[in-house]
Amino acid sequence: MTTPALLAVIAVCAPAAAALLLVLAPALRRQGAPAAVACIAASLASLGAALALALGRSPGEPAVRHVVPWLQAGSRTIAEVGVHVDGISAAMLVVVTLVALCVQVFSVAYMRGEARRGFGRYFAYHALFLFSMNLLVVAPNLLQLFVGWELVGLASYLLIGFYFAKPSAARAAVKAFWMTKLADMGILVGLVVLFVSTGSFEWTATPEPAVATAVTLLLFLGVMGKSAQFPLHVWLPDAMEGPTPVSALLHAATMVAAGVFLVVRAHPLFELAPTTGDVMLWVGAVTAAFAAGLALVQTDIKKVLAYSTCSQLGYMVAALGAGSAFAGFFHLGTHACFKALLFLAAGSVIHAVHSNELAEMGGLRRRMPLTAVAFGIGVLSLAGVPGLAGFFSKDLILTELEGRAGWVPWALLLLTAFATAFYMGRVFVLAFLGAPSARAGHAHEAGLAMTGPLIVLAVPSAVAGFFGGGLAAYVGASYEPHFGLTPLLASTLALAGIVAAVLVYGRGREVAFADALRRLDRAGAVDRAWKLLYSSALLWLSGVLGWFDRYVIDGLMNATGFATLEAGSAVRVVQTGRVRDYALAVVAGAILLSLWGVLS
Amino acid sequence: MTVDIAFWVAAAAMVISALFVVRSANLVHAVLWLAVTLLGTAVVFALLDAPFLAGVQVLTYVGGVVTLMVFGVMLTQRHDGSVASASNVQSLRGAAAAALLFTLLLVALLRSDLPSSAESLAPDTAELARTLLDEHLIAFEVLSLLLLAALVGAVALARRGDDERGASGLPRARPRARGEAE
Amino acid sequence: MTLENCILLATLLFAIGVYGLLTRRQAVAMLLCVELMLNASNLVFVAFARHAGGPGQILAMFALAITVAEVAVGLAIVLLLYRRHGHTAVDAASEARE
Amino acid sequence: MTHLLSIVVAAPVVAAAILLCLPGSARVAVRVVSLLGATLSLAASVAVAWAYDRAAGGLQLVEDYALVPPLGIHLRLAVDGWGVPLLLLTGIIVVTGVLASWSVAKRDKDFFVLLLVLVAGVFGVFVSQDLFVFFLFYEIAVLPMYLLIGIWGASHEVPAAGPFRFAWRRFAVGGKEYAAMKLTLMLLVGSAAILVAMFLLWNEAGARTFDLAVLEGTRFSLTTQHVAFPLLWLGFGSLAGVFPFHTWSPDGHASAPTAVSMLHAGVLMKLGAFGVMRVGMVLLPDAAVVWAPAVGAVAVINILYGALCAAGQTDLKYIVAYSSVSHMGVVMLGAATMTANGWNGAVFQMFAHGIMTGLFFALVGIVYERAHTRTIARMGGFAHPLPAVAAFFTLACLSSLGLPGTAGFVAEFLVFVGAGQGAHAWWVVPGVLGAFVTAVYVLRACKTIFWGPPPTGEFAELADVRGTEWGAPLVLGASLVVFGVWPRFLLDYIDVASVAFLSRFPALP
Repeated sequence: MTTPALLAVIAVCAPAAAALLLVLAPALRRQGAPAAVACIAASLASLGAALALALGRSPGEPAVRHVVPWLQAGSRTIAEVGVHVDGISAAMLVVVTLVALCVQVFSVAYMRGEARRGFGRYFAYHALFLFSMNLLVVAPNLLQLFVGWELVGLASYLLIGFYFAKPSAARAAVKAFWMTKLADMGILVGLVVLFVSTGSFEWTATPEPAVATAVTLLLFLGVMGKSAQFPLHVWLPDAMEGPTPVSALLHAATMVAAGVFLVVRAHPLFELAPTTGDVMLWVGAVTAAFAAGLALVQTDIKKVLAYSTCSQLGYMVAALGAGSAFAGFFHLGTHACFKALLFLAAGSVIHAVHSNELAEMGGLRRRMPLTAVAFGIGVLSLAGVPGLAGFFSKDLILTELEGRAGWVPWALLLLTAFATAFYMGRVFVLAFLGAPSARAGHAHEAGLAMTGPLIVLAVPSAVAGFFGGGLAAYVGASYEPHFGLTPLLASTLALAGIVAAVLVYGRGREVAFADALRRLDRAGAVDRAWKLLYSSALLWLSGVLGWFDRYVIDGLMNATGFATLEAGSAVRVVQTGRVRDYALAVVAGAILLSLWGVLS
Repeated sequence: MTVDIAFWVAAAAMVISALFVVRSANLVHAVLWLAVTLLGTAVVFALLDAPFLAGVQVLTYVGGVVTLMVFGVMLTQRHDGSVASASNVQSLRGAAAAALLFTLLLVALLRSDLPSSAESLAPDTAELARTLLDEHLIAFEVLSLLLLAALVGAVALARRGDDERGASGLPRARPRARGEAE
Repeated sequence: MTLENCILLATLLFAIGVYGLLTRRQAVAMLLCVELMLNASNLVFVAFARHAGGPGQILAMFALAITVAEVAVGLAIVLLLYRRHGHTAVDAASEARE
Repeated sequence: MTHLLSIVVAAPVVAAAILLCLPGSARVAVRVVSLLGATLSLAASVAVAWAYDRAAGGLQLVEDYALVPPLGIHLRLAVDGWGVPLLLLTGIIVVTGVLASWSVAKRDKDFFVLLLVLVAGVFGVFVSQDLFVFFLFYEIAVLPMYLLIGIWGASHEVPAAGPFRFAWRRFAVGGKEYAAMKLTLMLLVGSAAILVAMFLLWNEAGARTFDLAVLEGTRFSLTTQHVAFPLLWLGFGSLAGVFPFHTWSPDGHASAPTAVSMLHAGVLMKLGAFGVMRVGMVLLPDAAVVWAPAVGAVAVINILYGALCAAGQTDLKYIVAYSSVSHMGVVMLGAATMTANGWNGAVFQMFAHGIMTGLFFALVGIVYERAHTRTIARMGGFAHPLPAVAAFFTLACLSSLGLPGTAGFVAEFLVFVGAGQGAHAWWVVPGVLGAFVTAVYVLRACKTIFWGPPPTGEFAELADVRGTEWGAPLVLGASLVVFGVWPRFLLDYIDVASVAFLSRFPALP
């Protein structure tokens, strides 16, 4: 095993060991603190390995692969497991482990109020998540990615449902699992189709174009679920029931981006299927615009961020649909940093004011200056203000979309860029500017465990964009920031959005179309449609079938038994119980038999 | 020729005694008449080159079964010595059935082309023993199981009424079946 | 002493047995008639063994053994019947129904 | 010549015989002896797995005792690649089942005796290579169930309704006696079909032997095959819960005591699928190919129908029972694919589902013993007092819905791959859809029972898993994960047999 492979294995196995330890030693877990130590130590080891791996690689180096047979029957190997280290996985590994470590350190402070048992359980889940995510990132083939994919889904389910005593959290967890599982059926079928046509799950598999289209469409179905694309996005806003750090890590920075990562990873396959690209382009654009619209009217700070995540994932998917894997991947990386930053900052606020509602905040910039600055950097970066990370990656995407599909997706995303700046400006104004609310008056900055990660994440959120060229070279793509019309338009719109938000909300006003959007949000048409499908179609069908099975299928069996018993009663009359009658019957039988013998 | 005469004599004795078996009002007499029929059968067996079976017939039937029957009759007769009279209410129906069956079998007999061999094809005793314990071993073993089961069953059945009898040893006026209580 | 004669004799005995079975009322008497019929069939077995070969004698032997078993169980039932009812007239007994 | 297989089969019998000699009042001794017998079987099964040469394949550890020479009936014990995982499964389920029955109070000695006899029958089926003895063991495995459910079961009300409500006049639908009778009758009808087919084959083979190896060497005429295959399919299939002969399963499993449900859903249903594959398909390849579309189509119905029915249930045991119907559909689907992957998946699914459903029933038993209800709507927040039960239940749910890392995923995935490779690739879609519906109902059940505010009132003081109750969750839960992470261990055994059997299908890849 080569050093890079070994490092990758360490990155995967360290959290796995922590998770295993915490599962097998319940006593340790229940103490709480040791669980956090184990989990964070494992994440540190993972981050160290990931950094060593990433820095040890020079750009353009060929991929390092180390696999062992996993699903093997006799001499036939169906699938292997192992590590596949190239620029993409190394870079992704660094992003994932870095954000994870920040979030975990943040969590130590954020979850302090939790009971010991819950505290330990929380970190056990985190270790499980990091293991699964790393497994997904270093996957040498589609099957291992799917394994990691499902396991992060499990971690997401467990973490959303962390406050399982709350019925809303329980519902949200189950809903998230169902929606992603529904989408994952696509991946499962896609895997089977891919294997049947090419005999492997390798990234390099090249099926015929028709098969490739089918496989990629099926895979994209899974991506839509995991990366919360319209109309499968409904679980993501609900997922905010989980603890805020969890939202930062899973439902903003890493897990939901796994769908994007899948497409980046399987890019050779997706290149064979232009049709899928078109579908992705439209789905991404529509998701971005739709979610941005809904983000405008949310009153819950986490919901704003959740819809924003949806919207940004839409950007990435659109970029992938346009055929630019690098643009998507670049935005994935920058988005991971600034969205994690935003969520953690929001977590810090929520921790301080004990509420998610924007109305309960306000004027926090004085009481929590550091958080305000961090959140501000995140807002500006997300809005795409020139010079910050989000600007570069978003503009790359918009540039890639130029001229695609009659400029419509381009226009949609440009509009979304304005909306993004506007709703993020609104959040910042409502939370940090203006007069403090009753609760916000007593808020104060938390300790280093919470502010430290904010500082760590704020740095890349601000400056990551300048490393775009380096990243491109590192993953084997090319990227040259250019300043044409699109970036100019986008940055103008971004600035305009923020200014507009300050102007509108700074004076306590509301935009004219907010009511319309609010109605749309309340109506929750997509959510309703799914609910209808669930309760009116699935549950109704299951109720009907349950009745049918009990009273028709089983009823038929009962009827058979009934008929047998009745027939028995009917025939019983001949049983007189008198020996002579039986004897006569025997003799009559003998006579009949001999008659038959004589006559035949 | 002697064999034929012996056969006809035995046959006549058997038929007559059989008629007494079914007609005799006294059960003890009927059993004794049955013994005569069985003895006749033994004679016919011997004439049919089955000496071993003839011996078995005498031993088990005449010696065993008839004795058993006599015991059975004595145990179940009324203590005052009177004999339950055999009713002939349905004798017409019985006679008709018997006659019909007999006629049918007779017709079948007459219409059949039966084999007849001058010299005996019957196995000798040694051969009989070998076939019994070789070719028919399973049936033999199963039969022994049946006998055991019959033995146990007979004992169980016969003992079953014990606890229902009164102190006098006589049946109760209205005995209750054990099965009903359970 | 041909096969025909033997079978004729057996048939006659069997018919007599059937007649008795259908007319006698006491259980023991019915048993006696069954004995007659079994005996008749044994006769046929042995006669066939003499004239046509085959396992007739073996079958007769098995039939003998089964007869013995039958008598044993039959008499036990008769005894039980007597203890229950005080007589052995079968017409009065109809427990077999339940 | 080793005697490992004899030990596997005889250990429960000997333990049962010892139990018969013990006084019924020796409660601890009864349990210890049962546990020892079961453990010995499991240990011997492990030894069998150890001794079996995976590279060589074929029948190994052969033992041959002539039982009835004139009819060619031999007690011929041997194990093939399919037998090893199923022996392990049975061993694991038995040991944990005995542990889960520790608290049986009523006539406990009789209970354990019957349980052990049943287990001996199951072991016997997996290792006998003589069709007659195979059938004999099959019956031994099926019959004690009647008493076990009839005596130790639980009843519930099923209101009369539907077009056949007149039948309620004759029997109390939902009662334990009803469930036991229905189960036994339906399985016996199946047995009758098997018996007919068996003698058909015996007759045509003409070798006066029931030896499976000899019968395998016979290429039966097409007519015989086409008569015998449906008989075997429906006969064994009735035990495997094949639609529409599955209705004994929900009532039977719901009425049965914990260990019996574990054994029945975990192991006995596998006997049926094993019979269809090992006897039906392997002996009658030509008919199997022709009938495969029907088998697969019915399997697909099983998967979706079972899953949807499960989603509509309110009684926890019914949910698990219907999920068994659904998962056995996956087994039959794998069998119908006639591909190595499909067959591997089918046998692996037998193992995975056996463990998983055993875990389910063990946990349901634990919950029922405390809450005295199985209606999930009445439960809620049980994760607060019963965290361990909740954790293991979640694990079982995850395996049930085919989460990677659990044995259920490996099995379902192999079946789907096999289906994709087979003649009817569209089977994959309903199969996958079934897995989704499974996710819907298991997670909903999990949520309803365990999540929510802490229970109050009668459920406030429930005690978590304790003492011997730990046995089943720990062993079964660990098995689910271990074999899900490391499937190769079992797949090597299964594959060697699948490939060998498939070589009897010349027309197929």
